[in-house]
Amino acid sequence: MRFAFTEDQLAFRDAVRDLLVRECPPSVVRDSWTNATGRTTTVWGHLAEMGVLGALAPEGAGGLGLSFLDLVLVLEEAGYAALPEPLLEHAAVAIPLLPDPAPAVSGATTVTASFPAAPYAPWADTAGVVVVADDTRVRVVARDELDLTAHASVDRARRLYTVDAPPGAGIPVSDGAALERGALGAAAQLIGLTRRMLDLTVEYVSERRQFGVPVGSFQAVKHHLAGARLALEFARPLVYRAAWSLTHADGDTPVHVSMAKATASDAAHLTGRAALQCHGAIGYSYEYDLHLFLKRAWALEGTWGDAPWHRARVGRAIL
Amino acid sequence: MRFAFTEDQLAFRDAVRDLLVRECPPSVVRDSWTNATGRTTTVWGHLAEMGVLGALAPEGAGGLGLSFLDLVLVLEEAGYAALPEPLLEHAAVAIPLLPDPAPAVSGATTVTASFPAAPYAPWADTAGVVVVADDTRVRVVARDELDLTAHASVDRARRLYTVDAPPGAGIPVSDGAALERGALGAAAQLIGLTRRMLDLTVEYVSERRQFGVPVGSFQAVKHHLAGARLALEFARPLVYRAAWSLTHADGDTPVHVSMAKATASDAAHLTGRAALQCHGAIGYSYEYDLHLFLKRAWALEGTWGDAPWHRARVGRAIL
Amino acid sequence: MDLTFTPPEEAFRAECRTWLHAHVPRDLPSGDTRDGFAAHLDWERALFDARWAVVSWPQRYGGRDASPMEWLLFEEEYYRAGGPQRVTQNGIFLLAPTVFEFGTPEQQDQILPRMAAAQDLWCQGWSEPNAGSDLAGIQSRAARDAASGGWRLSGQKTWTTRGAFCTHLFGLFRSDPDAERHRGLTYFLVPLDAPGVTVRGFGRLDGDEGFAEVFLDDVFVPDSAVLGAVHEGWSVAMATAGAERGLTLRSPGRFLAAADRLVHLYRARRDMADPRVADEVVRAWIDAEAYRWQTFWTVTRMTAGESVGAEASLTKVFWSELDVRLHEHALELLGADGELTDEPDDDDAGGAARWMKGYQFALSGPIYAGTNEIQRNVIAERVLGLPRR
Amino acid sequence: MDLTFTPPEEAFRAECRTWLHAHVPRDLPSGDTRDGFAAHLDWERALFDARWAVVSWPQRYGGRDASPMEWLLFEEEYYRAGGPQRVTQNGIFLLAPTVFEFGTPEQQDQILPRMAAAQDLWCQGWSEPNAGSDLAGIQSRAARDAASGGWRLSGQKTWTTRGAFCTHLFGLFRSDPDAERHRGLTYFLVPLDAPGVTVRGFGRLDGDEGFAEVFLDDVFVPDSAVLGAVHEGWSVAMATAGAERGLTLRSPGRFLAAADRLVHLYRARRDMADPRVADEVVRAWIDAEAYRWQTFWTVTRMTAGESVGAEASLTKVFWSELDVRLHEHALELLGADGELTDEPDDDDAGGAARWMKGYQFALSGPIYAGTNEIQRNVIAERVLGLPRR
Repeated sequence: MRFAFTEDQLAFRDAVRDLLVRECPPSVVRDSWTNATGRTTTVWGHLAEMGVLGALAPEGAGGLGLSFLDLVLVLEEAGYAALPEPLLEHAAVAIPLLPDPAPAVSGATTVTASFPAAPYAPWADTAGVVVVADDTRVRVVARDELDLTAHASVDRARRLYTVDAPPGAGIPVSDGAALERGALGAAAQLIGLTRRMLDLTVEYVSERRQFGVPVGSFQAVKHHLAGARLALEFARPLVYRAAWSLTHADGDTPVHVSMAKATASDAAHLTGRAALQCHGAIGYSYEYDLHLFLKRAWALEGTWGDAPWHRARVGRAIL
Repeated sequence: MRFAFTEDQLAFRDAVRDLLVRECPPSVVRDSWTNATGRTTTVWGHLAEMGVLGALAPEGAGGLGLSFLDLVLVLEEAGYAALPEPLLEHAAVAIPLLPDPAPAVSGATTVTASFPAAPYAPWADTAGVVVVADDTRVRVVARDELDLTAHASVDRARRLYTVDAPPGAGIPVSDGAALERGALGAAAQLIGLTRRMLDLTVEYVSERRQFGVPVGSFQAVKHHLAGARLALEFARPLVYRAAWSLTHADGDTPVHVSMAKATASDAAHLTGRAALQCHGAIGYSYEYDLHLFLKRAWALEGTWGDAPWHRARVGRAIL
Repeated sequence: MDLTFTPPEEAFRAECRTWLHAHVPRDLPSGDTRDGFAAHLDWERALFDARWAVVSWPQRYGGRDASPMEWLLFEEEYYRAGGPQRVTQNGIFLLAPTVFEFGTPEQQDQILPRMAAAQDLWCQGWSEPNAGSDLAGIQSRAARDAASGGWRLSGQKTWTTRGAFCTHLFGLFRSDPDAERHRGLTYFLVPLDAPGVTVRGFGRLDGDEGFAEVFLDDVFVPDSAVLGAVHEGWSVAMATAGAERGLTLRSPGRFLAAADRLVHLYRARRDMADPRVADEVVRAWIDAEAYRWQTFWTVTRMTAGESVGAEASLTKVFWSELDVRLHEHALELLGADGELTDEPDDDDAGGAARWMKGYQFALSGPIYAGTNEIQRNVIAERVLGLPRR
Repeated sequence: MDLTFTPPEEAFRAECRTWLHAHVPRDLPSGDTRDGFAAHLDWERALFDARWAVVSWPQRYGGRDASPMEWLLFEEEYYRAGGPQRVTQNGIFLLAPTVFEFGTPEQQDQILPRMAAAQDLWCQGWSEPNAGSDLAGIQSRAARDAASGGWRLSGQKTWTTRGAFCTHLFGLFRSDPDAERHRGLTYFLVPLDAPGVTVRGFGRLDGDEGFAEVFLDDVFVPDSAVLGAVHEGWSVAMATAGAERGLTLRSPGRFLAAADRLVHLYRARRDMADPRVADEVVRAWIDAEAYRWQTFWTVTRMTAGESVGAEASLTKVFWSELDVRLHEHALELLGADGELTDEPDDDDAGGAARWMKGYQFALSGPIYAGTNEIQRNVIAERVLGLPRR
């Protein structure tokens, strides 16, 4: 029993973290809310060069042949940055399903996904391929074979589409735990978002003064944020544990994934509430950055199965 | 619309409050935990003299011919004092069911009750008559016709018994909303217990000093008790409103009673947790009085239907 | 105790209901946008023309002399009919009670009818960049200009709700530069078209331009712009703050209507809903009922002459946190549809966009008008009597 | 990362499991009563004889030099087998780590073997009537008696767990009368049969005599009774306090076992259970798993040489509040049976009495070893770095 990441895994995370600090500050996220694509101009290419997009693809297909355990910390960092790109759908969900992953590995083609638990395919308009799953089968379908219907998300970077695929369209593929990868990837991003909202709030309440003292010196504020820190502390190991389970395909993967997604969703929700409340009116202002992360968290809490959905799945296994 | 009690109703409450302050201090409650009967030596007789036991009985039977609305504040005071007597079962539940209430009105006979939602008849060993209800019928049965099986309650004043009535025993009576009276009476007592635990705790944290200041000056303690005060504030009107509904038999009585019991149970539970936590180790000591009220609250939260049971009943009406 | 409504009360309710069902507009845009605000003004003026804008006010100001109980019935019917948020509420519910209590007859005659008619549109100038929760930290200044018979106002107000669309501002300014904290403040009434006033609207959480910064640069106002006594602005304002926390701003009607909409959403989605959610929906519905009956309880006491003081903090915490829970449970029921700000395809329940919009609005409740943390301090110290620090 | 157990770890687990399943006593009475305590001592001595009493200690003191990971496996198996609370835990888990760190070789040889064998039974003398949450408020005094080569202790300790049944007390006394708060305290080891010591047991919440007051009236102890440096008792004690909050006192095994019992209770009562409860049962079960994996995460870091400081406060808050919820949900499932301290008639699930007893015990968790309010302050100030007041 050794519950820790390897030096290589941490180095891979640090490289992506450095990239996102440089290329995806809040100003870039904010720009994606109003630009044409809802995406960044530079990050996708860098992620392709670093091998992140194809991390799960076999080396023979130009990928890194890595496991979800290698990718989970990267997804967490993408959450921390509120990266406005379909990294989860492309790198975590789709790549292992693609008959020919090469164009996706290189980033030439963007792949997104629509699953019953996550029906709105984000950024489908700028994707070349969509993984379309219903209750009976999973298909890989070229976007130009699909009818897309646009939907607006509270997170305006997320350009959502319902996809209508003709019966014969696309290539059927075997599921291969795609739902588990999607749910766990969302959980990892929620952990990153939780960390970010906590960091923003700790910084703010340490500086903001009211009644002649820092707001963060009030016990009520301390306890709000201590509660958020507690939720983070005990959600995070479940996410990493589920990533190990997914990587080694031990029998309990769905239970571990559901424990992770349910707990990460609750941690993000509680932290978002605490962050907004401790910021007061400043955090409630559109010009302040908190809401960029808050709304991404709201979106991910409800997709790939929300907390009650996943607890019900655990319940079916243990009760 | 006039949502207030009459002068007479308040005077009746005040008379009982004065009696209980004088005759049922915590020392008397504590004595009932270890004495032979689990009851007081003096209070029952005074309640009979004041007409409380027979409040709901017609004047022709020696009662006061009052309504539940006249009794609800008295039950609240009994809760405030943690009165160790079957006042709820006798005066609120049983009296309106008795073919001949006179012996119960005079206090010569004590009546208790066993219902599916409150199966353990308290103080049945010192009762002369037990109202025994199952899912199909309600019977008034003399205790000597019953097999009693003793059970121990965490509230050691409550001498609990399951009752086994021979098929032919007792006099069948029509239910008349007995369950509603029992549940609402328990809710009223829980309101009183909530007030008592809050009063005890406010007094304690205002005096107890740690770190050179009163414990009650810490914001965390203030917010625990503010939460309890909030729960009390919004539970209490539902209890009074349900008492009016029960008195005037408007159609929605079960919904109003269930709203009252669910909310009062939650208020008492939250207040008990806050009270114990704010007291610290002193409140956790058997020699301190808090637990006398805390354990009565635990018992009443779970009997006559706990909060989920009553919310489910409301749900069947509104969902 | 009599929990039935009197024949006059029932008649009043029936009159409200009939008119509202016939006239309440459907699907008004958000009142926190310029276009939406204009659309809301048409509705506000329709209310005024039918004398429903300010039912509890005296007839001479456009009201009906309605009792507090009748006002509650109006509110229940207003929201049951689907009436929109009142964009005039900060004037009607926050400033007007103060004008009735502290205003001169001239001020009352000048301000109240135009407010009721939505001719003058009032926004609140409390908060400043360094005076949010800590209202006493106000730094905006009022300098006496004896020669001109008035005052010169300078400073910055912010988080002013709908300030970019309003015509007037009421707020506190430090009139005694040597006084500190709660002392030496004066309550001023300021036309936003006065020379030296600059208003910049900015976005609330949902992106609508519902906030504004108001910059005042040596703005002259006459002595008649002072409400109440000079330097006594704090005590004057506290009456408003009490009204803001108390029942006048948040009558139960809105939450009863939201609870009913939540129940409808549950029915439409029950097949998909986790069983747990049913318990939470019922709990929220019960809490809305509890708020309703606690309000009738309070209004009965007020009608009997009792005054509501710090208890207003209980009300503010309860409604604001209930409002958040009502919307959280709706979003749980909506699941993956919850993030939408438009409607799902082949929607069965509808209102996805409305719930998310409402959620963002509800999240302001625990923050404004004194954060709930401060309200809980008030409950502990002034209702329970716990020692101050 | 490798979340499988190594063959040695699996072998260790198997050895624990085999022995424990064969030897764990059934239905021991409460260890907080005099008779129950005696019965528990038999069990403690059986554990010692088989070298399971202190597996993580060196062999020479009766341990097995078990790694922290092996210790966790022992704990899981101990509670899975239904092992009772350790009445020796305050010595083994709170005093012993301090003796290992600060004790002289002589003290270690004298104290540890007799502690492991349950010959000396140690209770904790921290709290005093005026020093509860505020441990630095200690008033008990230690006066130097140079002539006799020792110290004279006077004062009162209280809320001393199982003090009426123990043979020795460890605690802090004010050795420098001029020093205040955390300074000038010394950590003493006191035999309770020393002249001048009076012990009065009193009841905990459940009525069992699990608390004691310890009165010291000019009690002489030799210099060898000082643990660590004179006047340095606070820093010595904090090591113990850390251990108390940290994982040594509350390994996940107990909560995993309780969560499994809760699941069994749910299965037995599911027909009567409100659907909502299923979600709460699952949530609590998940939280027990979260605590388990957070512990493995922490132990891996400790094994790699990292030290756990203020993070121990996260652990203490989490396990203590999880323990309360586990029992609250069980009592919800028990409904009207919940108040029983014996078993219902024709009981299907059993354990009603055990759950209520356990609930009362669980309620002490958020209070002792530093209230959870204080722990949350520590999390905010020392983990998150928020400003102190």
